[in-house]
Amino acid sequence: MINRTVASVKEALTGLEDGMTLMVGGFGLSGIPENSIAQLVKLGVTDLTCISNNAGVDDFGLGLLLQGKQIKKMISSYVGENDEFERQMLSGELDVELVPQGTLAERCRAAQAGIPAFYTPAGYGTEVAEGKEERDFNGKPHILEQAFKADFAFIKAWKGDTAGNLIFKGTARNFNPVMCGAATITVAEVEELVPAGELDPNQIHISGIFVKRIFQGEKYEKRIEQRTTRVRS
Amino acid sequence: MINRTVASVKEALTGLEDGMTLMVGGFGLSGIPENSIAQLVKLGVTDLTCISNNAGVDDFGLGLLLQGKQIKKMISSYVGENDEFERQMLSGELDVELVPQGTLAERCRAAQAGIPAFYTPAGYGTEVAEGKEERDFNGKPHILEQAFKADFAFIKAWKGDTAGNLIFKGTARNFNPVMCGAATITVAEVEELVPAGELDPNQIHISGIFVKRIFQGEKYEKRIEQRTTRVRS
Amino acid sequence: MSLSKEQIAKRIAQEVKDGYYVNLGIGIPTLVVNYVPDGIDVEFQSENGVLGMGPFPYEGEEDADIINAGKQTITTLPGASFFDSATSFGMIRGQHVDLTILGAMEVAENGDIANWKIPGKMVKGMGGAMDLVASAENIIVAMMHTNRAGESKLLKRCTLPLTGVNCITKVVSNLAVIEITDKGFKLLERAPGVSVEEIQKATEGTLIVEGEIPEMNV
Amino acid sequence: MSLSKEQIAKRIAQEVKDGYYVNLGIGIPTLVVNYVPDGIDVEFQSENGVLGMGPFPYEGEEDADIINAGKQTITTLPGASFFDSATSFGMIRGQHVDLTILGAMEVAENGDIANWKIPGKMVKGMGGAMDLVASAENIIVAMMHTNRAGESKLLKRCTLPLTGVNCITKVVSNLAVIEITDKGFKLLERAPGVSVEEIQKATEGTLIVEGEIPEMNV
Repeated sequence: MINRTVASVKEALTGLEDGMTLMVGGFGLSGIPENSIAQLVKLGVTDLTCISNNAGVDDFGLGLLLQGKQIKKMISSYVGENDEFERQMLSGELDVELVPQGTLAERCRAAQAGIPAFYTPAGYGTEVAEGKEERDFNGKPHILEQAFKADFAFIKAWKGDTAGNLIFKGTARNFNPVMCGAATITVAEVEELVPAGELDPNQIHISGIFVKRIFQGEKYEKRIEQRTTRVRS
Repeated sequence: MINRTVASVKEALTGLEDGMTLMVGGFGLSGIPENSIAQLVKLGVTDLTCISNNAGVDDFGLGLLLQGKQIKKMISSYVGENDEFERQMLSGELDVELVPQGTLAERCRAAQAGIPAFYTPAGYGTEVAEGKEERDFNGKPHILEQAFKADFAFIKAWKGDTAGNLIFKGTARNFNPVMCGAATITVAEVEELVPAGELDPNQIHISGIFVKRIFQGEKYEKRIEQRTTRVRS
Repeated sequence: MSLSKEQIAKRIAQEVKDGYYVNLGIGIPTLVVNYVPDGIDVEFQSENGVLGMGPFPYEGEEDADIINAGKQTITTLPGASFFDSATSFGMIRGQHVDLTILGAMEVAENGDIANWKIPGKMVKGMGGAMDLVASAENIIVAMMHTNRAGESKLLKRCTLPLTGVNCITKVVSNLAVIEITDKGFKLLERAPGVSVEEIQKATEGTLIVEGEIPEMNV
Repeated sequence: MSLSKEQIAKRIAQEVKDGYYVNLGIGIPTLVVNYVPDGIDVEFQSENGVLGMGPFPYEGEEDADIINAGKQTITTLPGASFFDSATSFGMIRGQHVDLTILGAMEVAENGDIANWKIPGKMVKGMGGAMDLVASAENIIVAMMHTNRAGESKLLKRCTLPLTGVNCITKVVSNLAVIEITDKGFKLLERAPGVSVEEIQKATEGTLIVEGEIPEMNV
């Protein structure tokens, strides 16, 4: 068994430098790598390009990096719910590339799987298609999209083992599995780290081969963005 | 919950006709849809095109369809271990298209996911690249491969529920998940069919949305192709 | 009388057929779930990675790890499954989802839709909308017929940046049910008490009116 | 003296480094697993969908659902995982596998390899070999230096249909360890007791011999 554990979040981020491109898992605030984000804030690295479906909220998630103006460019599908983001974007301080959500996921998955480019119908006839090759397949127009390239991928999983195998929980799975192995160095943080052999090999969502460094996160706030409930009848 | 169960293998194959294209899961004899194959033999349909990694052995798996000369064309990555296959191929009775295994898997997955075409380095500079578009990405040559189109996909899973959700076991998983939803009608046979709600939603390998018809197979022989063991020391 | 948002949702629920997998956008579409008739088996897909969405959780049972695409806490029903974002959009792009219901800022008579950007003003992003409209074969738009300034949202051509082209099949607004045909907006039903003339006035694009137009049943 | 298949495997095992994920082809490569030095942590990937392959099962414990790419019954080690074929080739194509060891019928001095087809005679198919050789950065070929007719398998150009172009980095044969360079086959090591002249004679392609050539340690 190859041991992928690192002792701390500090060690997990070794080699991270200004100007790098990062993939960050999560959908809204669900399944975001809280400990890695906190460490990015602490390190104070700047000029980052972040590939992440959302940009957090003002005071949590990637919003924390926006506050410190650590991010130069965001590549996302949806960036509402964040006033500081909007301010930086409209003022031109922040560069933003909006990508259809399915294309975002597939461009990550393509990077993971060694597919340099693929065709998708999403975005044809819109701003997203500008400058991209268009081609018909089965009588329907498609555009060519390319795999992302990133230096680090930050992943949050539920359980993990020392071999780097990961299991996600509920919809906190989202972009996390497709970003594993899609960057040069994949850092996974987990709520519970167990010895290799404790997870059922049949129920592992992501094999350790896609994960370079794994550690157990110190604590998780797991903030809820929209708390919706019903009354017990 | 949408109920995807059918009463029998007979009902599961409703609509199957001569000349259709079928995807068939399995690697070697592991994870093959034994009951569906038996029913195909019984129906006696002919002129089939089969997309399957292998072609079974002489007297089991797809070899049974070859015996009855029901297959017009095989699309596979590896077809050794089958004398009747070799005879039909060399005599020209059987049309064979050999596809690199990873490309075979990805062309199924592309059909499942609505990706009409993608670039891969596999096969560049070989017979496989003949007639295909070539293009460099990141300084490396790739070829364009297209999603498969098929009428039926025959899948074998370990457990399934009435909503069509599937869980596979060990390496019997192989091509089965990537063929789900990659054909017009996906038929899944399982060793154990349980009511919806009994499987953990977090541990489902394939969502029922990719499966049109599901049934519990009557019996499984699960033949072992190469029985290799070691002596207890 | 113009329909309430709930009534729009109720009318759209009539389009939901037994055995459908349905993706609901944020806003009015979310309400559709409350009006699906009994005896109809439907599963709701949320593009952040769940099929078989159930109602909101009871107070105290919210789980930050189980949300919908609107980031609301939800529950799941028996037969539900979780999956990653690539698989989720595989369901969408691969046309495994039978019906997509979403909101719009503008719809054009050729089926174009704009719902993600107002240049210089609002740039929240397209989320999954571009994938949904480019892929689905059956797309219903739920929206108000006019904007707050009273201007028509059913246009000859969209003025805002497009989300997708030639893709919308039906619009259910507070005034009417409209099918999008090769020749333009075809009026199918009127909101109770709303006249064809009122709908005509509120519709900038070509409105096709053939024969008697029945009132909606809501 | 020409190496046995076991000795070829033993010599190749020296190329396996700590922390490597390794894909082993059928034949000689399979034997490498027996010679990985102690203290080296390695995981073996089998392209049919398992990482962390262990030894063959004890008699009576064979499971038809747990096999390797050679269709042999196997076991798994702690930390193992199962996955589908698309994910498996994602590992391979995405260059997550560190080392690929496979057999060949011919290797050319420019790194081309042929190992899947003899026209009109043998057509078993390429299996996963084309994906492996097109993707991996570190590919070692394990083979006999000459065929049964005594003809060299290390050629100027392959004569059989290619599996991949310009991809092989090293060959370990029964006679020699050879690195493939821009200028041709570079002789690194000799089998014990085998002379440079014997290797030269058995090599049709350009053989580069620089300085003293040491004997292999097997």
